[in-house]
Amino acid sequence: MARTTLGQALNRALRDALAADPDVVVYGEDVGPLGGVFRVTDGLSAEFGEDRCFDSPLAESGITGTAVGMAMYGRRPVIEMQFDAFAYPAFQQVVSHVAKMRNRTRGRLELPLVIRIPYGGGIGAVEHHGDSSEAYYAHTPGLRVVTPATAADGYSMLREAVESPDPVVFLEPKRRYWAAEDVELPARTEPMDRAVVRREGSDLTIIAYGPTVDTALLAAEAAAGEGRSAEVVDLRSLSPFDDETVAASVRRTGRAVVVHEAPGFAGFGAEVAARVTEQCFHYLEAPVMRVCGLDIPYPPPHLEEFHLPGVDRILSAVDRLQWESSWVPGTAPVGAPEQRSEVNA
Amino acid sequence: MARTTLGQALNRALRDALAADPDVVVYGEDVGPLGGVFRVTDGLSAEFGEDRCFDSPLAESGITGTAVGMAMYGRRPVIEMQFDAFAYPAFQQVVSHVAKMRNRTRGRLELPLVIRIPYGGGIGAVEHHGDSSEAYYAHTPGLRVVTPATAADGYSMLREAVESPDPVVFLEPKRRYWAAEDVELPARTEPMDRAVVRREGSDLTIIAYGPTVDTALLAAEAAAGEGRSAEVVDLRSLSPFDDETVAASVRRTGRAVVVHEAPGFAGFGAEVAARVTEQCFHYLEAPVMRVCGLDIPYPPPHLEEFHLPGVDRILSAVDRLQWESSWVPGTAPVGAPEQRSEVNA
Amino acid sequence: MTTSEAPPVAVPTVPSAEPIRLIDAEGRRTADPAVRAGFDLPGPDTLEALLRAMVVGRRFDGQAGALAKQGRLAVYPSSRGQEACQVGGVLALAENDWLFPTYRDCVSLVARGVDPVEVLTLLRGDWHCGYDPKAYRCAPQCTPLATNASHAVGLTYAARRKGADTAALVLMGDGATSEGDAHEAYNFAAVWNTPVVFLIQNNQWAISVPLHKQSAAPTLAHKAVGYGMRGYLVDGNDAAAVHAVVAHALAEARSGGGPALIEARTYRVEPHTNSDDPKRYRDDAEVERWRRRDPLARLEALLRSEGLLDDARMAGFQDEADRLAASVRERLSRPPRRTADDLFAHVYAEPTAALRRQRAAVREAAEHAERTGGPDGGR
Amino acid sequence: MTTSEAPPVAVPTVPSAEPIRLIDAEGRRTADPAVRAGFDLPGPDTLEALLRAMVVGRRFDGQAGALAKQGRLAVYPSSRGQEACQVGGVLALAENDWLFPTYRDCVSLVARGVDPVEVLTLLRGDWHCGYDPKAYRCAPQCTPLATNASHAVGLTYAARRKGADTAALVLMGDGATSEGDAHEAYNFAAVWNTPVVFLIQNNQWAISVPLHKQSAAPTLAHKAVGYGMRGYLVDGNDAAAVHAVVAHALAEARSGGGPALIEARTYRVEPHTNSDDPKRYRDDAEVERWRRRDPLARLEALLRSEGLLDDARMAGFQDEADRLAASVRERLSRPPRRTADDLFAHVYAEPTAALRRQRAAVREAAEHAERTGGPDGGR
Ligand SMILES: Cc1ncc(C[n+]2csc(CCOP(=O)(O)OP(=O)(O)O)c2C)c(N)n1
Ligand SMILES: Cc1ncc(C[n+]2csc(CCOP(=O)(O)OP(=O)(O)O)c2C)c(N)n1
Ligand SMILES: [Mg+2]
Ligand SMILES: [Mg+2]
Repeated sequence: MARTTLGQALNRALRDALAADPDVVVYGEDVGPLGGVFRVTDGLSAEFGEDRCFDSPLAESGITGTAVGMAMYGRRPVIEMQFDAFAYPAFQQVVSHVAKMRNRTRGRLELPLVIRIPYGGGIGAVEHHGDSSEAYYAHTPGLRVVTPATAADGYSMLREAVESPDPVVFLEPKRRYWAAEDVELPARTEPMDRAVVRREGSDLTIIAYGPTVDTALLAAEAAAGEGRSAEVVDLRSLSPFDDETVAASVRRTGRAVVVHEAPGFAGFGAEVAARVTEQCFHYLEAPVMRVCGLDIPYPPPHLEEFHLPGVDRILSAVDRLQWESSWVPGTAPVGAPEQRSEVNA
Repeated sequence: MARTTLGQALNRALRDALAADPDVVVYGEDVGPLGGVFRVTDGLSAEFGEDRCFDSPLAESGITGTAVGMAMYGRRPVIEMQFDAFAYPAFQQVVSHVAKMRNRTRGRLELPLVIRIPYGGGIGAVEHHGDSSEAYYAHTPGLRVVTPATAADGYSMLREAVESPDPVVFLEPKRRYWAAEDVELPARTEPMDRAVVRREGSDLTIIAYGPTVDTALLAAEAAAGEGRSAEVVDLRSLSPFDDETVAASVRRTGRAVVVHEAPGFAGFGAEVAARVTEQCFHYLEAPVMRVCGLDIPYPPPHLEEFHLPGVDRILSAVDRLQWESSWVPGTAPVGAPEQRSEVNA
Repeated sequence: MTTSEAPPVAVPTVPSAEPIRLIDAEGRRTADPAVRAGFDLPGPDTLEALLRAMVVGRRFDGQAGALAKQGRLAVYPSSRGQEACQVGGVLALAENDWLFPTYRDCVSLVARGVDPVEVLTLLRGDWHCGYDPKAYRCAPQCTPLATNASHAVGLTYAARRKGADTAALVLMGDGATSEGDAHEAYNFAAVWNTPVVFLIQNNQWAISVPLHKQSAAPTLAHKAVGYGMRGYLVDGNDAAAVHAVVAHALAEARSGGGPALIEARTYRVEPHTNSDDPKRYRDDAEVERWRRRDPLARLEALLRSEGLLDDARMAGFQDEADRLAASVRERLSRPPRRTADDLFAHVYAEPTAALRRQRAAVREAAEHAERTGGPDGGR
Repeated sequence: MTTSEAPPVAVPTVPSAEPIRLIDAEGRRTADPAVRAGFDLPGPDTLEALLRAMVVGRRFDGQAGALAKQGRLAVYPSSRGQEACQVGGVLALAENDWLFPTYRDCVSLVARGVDPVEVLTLLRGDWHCGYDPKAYRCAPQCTPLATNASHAVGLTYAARRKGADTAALVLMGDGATSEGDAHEAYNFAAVWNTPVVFLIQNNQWAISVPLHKQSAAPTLAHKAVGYGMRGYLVDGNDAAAVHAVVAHALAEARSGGGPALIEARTYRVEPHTNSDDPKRYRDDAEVERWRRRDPLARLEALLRSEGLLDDARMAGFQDEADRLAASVRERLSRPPRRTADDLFAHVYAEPTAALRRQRAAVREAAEHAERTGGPDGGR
């Protein structure tokens, strides 16, 4: 088994996708000779030529709009937004065209394109380089929004995203680019739209995705030390959402914590908490806790540690899951009104 | 008491704001001589001159960016995005500058500007004219996001928004522009960031905002006919969120339904359901139900009736609030796993 | 390995301040060669085809306007007065070329041969797009201004890479040129050298905003200079000139000459849409001046004075136009075909589990409504 | 009531293909009047001020680069080779004018008189902006490309309405001109006739993307034509020329002559930032060619040849530069001043209830971490 980083797995996925289908084209800012600022497209323009992997003018809306046009003609563009916050100029193209073209034309024009976005913080970069923008896309019908947490998923999910007939917003947890694991590529993992249980447990379920899956696993390890058995679910696909896997886990454990880096307010964790509660209400011993980024603009490097949900914050949320609640339905245990998840903690 | 529509109240608010403060400027597309496509700026350029209310070139990012610059110099720009979907080109300016400038400069540059956006459907308009984009803004720290449901609030909240030191995304429920009520202007209502109880009730709480408040009141009336006393809370401010008012109501009633037009998935209703559950868990007899728009692109006029949450859908959600549940904690009542709100109904 | 040095680019000539015109306002051939700018009047067959399509287009436009007034369309933005731009541009397209129209350009779609009822699907509120874009090589009518321009660039780029000589014609308004998306599309087209012709119908108004509040450029055609594109200013009420210049630009573009930007100077003689109130912002006098510059009358006069058109032929065009209008009336009197199920069918290639559940819920509600009288919509 | 007719606009002259130059590569006054394009060499005091600021700026830049290599800055994008643009532009500004710099333009801020340590606050990762924009009339360094250009338009528009004669200088790169926001800002400035000068530092590269993949225009200065703006092409390694042209454009703009777009042709001799690897995409030969066109050497040579500079004076500039570098080193060795509390202080004018709760939670966690050894961050 070879040690492979997420970045290498994504690079390999693009290489194999380019080789497998002549209609696949990869372009964006600096993805050509440079290989992308994170080197995810390293070597592709040299290997496949500047016709298949190339640098475009510096304009995200134009990059996305031209990808729409290429897809209309049967190509499968894979475009890169250099950083999360630099995808915002393309927002109109994504929301009003990428997401709607199939619906608008009743399936006559489909847009099999992939928008790759390195997202999230934790790499000590200045402002605009650490946003977690998944909620904006997840709330937009017509888009598939996925995010891999492992190298194997990075490869498999990106291949699947390129092959998908639907447009896919492919969110890459940038601080995990360099995380290595043993994996033999090419590898195909579970279908892109399924959540997976990364660690089994019986007392509570930690629901995470992308950059926070690893944090959740570390927290589960630590919780085990404190005698609590935490199951960890990696969502993988934010939209569509795999209710079956998530609900099955929470019904088993009766308690849940959802973890993400984006600000908690109106963040994706709210959807997770809401639908888990809807589906598991009578199994829940405590409200679903949200451990999220603070409700602030992404902080400067020296302070990002306070913003990013870490093991300690997950553990203290776990502690607040009312382990020995002795309450009668309809009445509040002492202090329950003050029971708050971190979001409005 | 004079009959006043929401549109007239907003127009009066802008007129009074322009008269009260020489730094207030109103501009955008067609807001000058035409008075805006909804006539909200009717007569303002004639009364205050084209220096105070004027038409700009047709570019939403430029409109927003110039407003940032004007605010940096001490002006209070009130800009109009002609329709919800046409604010998307300004998304980068809104998220990366409007929301962050105060934080970026530690309060040295504040941006007291108002972005008026007519939003929501129900007026029989073609695509891009019926989006409900509140979740995108509510998830963005640094913005205040408010939406009036009455003419009195339209006036009072818009005056307050213009006076606010923070940037305000002011969402105007376009299908309510022509709804008239008896109100004497100028009127000042509750502070912009407070929710208000529009109708008192004891059995359940219906939480709504903007265009769905009226629908919620109609549903409450109908529910009364069926012997159920529904309290109706009008959120008014989506961000920041008035936890006190909402939680107090739900703790009293023990059941809640949240209603909005936007697609339910990762919509603002998820935040409402999640935080209500966090704060009222032990008071809840049933999971918070969400009655929302379908998870689809906004439909064409002939089909929008199926998308918009109406009285019937609210009532059937109310029916699903487990009125005679007889369950033991930790075990599921028959069919409970199938218990779903409309969002994943 | 590369250096930053660019391949030498020719400085594009600045477009003439006087629009290219082949037929003058009185319907005579333009005498001044400077005004013809080296373009020849198209042949008789083309001229006749242009007139025919404009006659049919105008009749269609009037019919659609009437249906809108009757409330049988949700809204209708008229093409009236701009037929020379839309017909002249579309008839210059080859079979496999693509058209990228806006909400304003129904007449261009009719001229392209799209079923007129399918053209009106959007504005009727039946669905977002009624026709099959691939069957007609016509993109859906675009409402978000200037956003389809980059689609045309991408489509033609892809076509070239696949060995096709497909070109594209993008229709956009004067106001749309202010959008960032217009700029990005022009630049991508020029840098990628894609065969796209951007035809700006400068009808002087963006709803209520006059051109001088929109741009300080000498002409909109001058925008071409900053992209290294060819730029042309043409009389937008002269169908012959529009056709000649667009045909030339398309041919150049196809043979690798790069994209072009054409400003066709015309006028929106009707309100922005049937729900607009132009009295609030513009003088009737100006409208009247432009009504007298009618593009149909101009071409008809030329054809008649050159003996290329007689009453019988003209009557034939009118008959064809009336028949089309009648069939549009008749077919639009039938109820819309779409049902609630359609809402869920094409959000994704396959409806998701959540969408299947929502579809079932809506069906149930609809059936329930059947029994109890109509869904309540947003009330 | 209005009509669409625009007030007559003069067709702007197309910029020269040859950059305006006042000092040639060898440090001699430019002889050819065509190349001087009517501009005069600034006076001795200005020339000396330019050299002094460039010497100080380069030393600062080198020091910042060294700190970045040591990991004491999060990242540093060097201004090296572009000092003539940044210093020439900034020294042309009046006291009350505003500067709108990017991440690339630290030297421009030092030249503007901003505390060098406050300039580095962003790149050190201490906070997003270290200086008081109003105190220095310098907007925060902008990272989202071209997005601050419209801020400058709005600010100067507001200033004019308030009777001030404030003008603004916007610094942007060649790559940034491709963004829609650049287009919208140029157009708003021209239509509103606001006193903004857009100075494009064309350093030939946008990270790894060479200019010819960015634009097909003959020169970037040609972009001015499409907005009805004045456009100038200037030698970006000639501080005298940049200063003269920017000063002229600012004066014109202030007196109602409208905005201007200036392309300063220069070169990024360093990597994009310290974390870039230019070997992957460009030839060293090209870099070497440009290093030999050093803007400091050029101005120094002129001043010496004209007897306006001696070794003592030059040594004085160097001392000043060294002292500044030393103080930057020393002050940056102190720990950052910001604490977790700062995160919540300026999200809104008043922290919301939710933010106060989150602040309390973070404080608590921090204290707990104190006791148990460091918050765990994202681990
Ligand atoms: C991005 C965007 N902003 C605003 C609108 C609203 N709108 C529709 S048409 C129009 C005016 C367009 O003027 P122009 O481009 O000249 O086209 P015309 O209607 O005159 O043909 C506006 C502002 C829109 N459709 N898209
Ligand atoms: C909207 C946006 N997209 C992408 C980026 C990422 N980025 C940072 S610098 C840069 C290159 C900019 O080149 P140029 O404008 O020529 O400025 P230079 O760095 O050469 O001074 C890119 C693509 C960004 N900062 N903003
Ligand atoms: Mg127009
Ligand atoms: Mg550059």
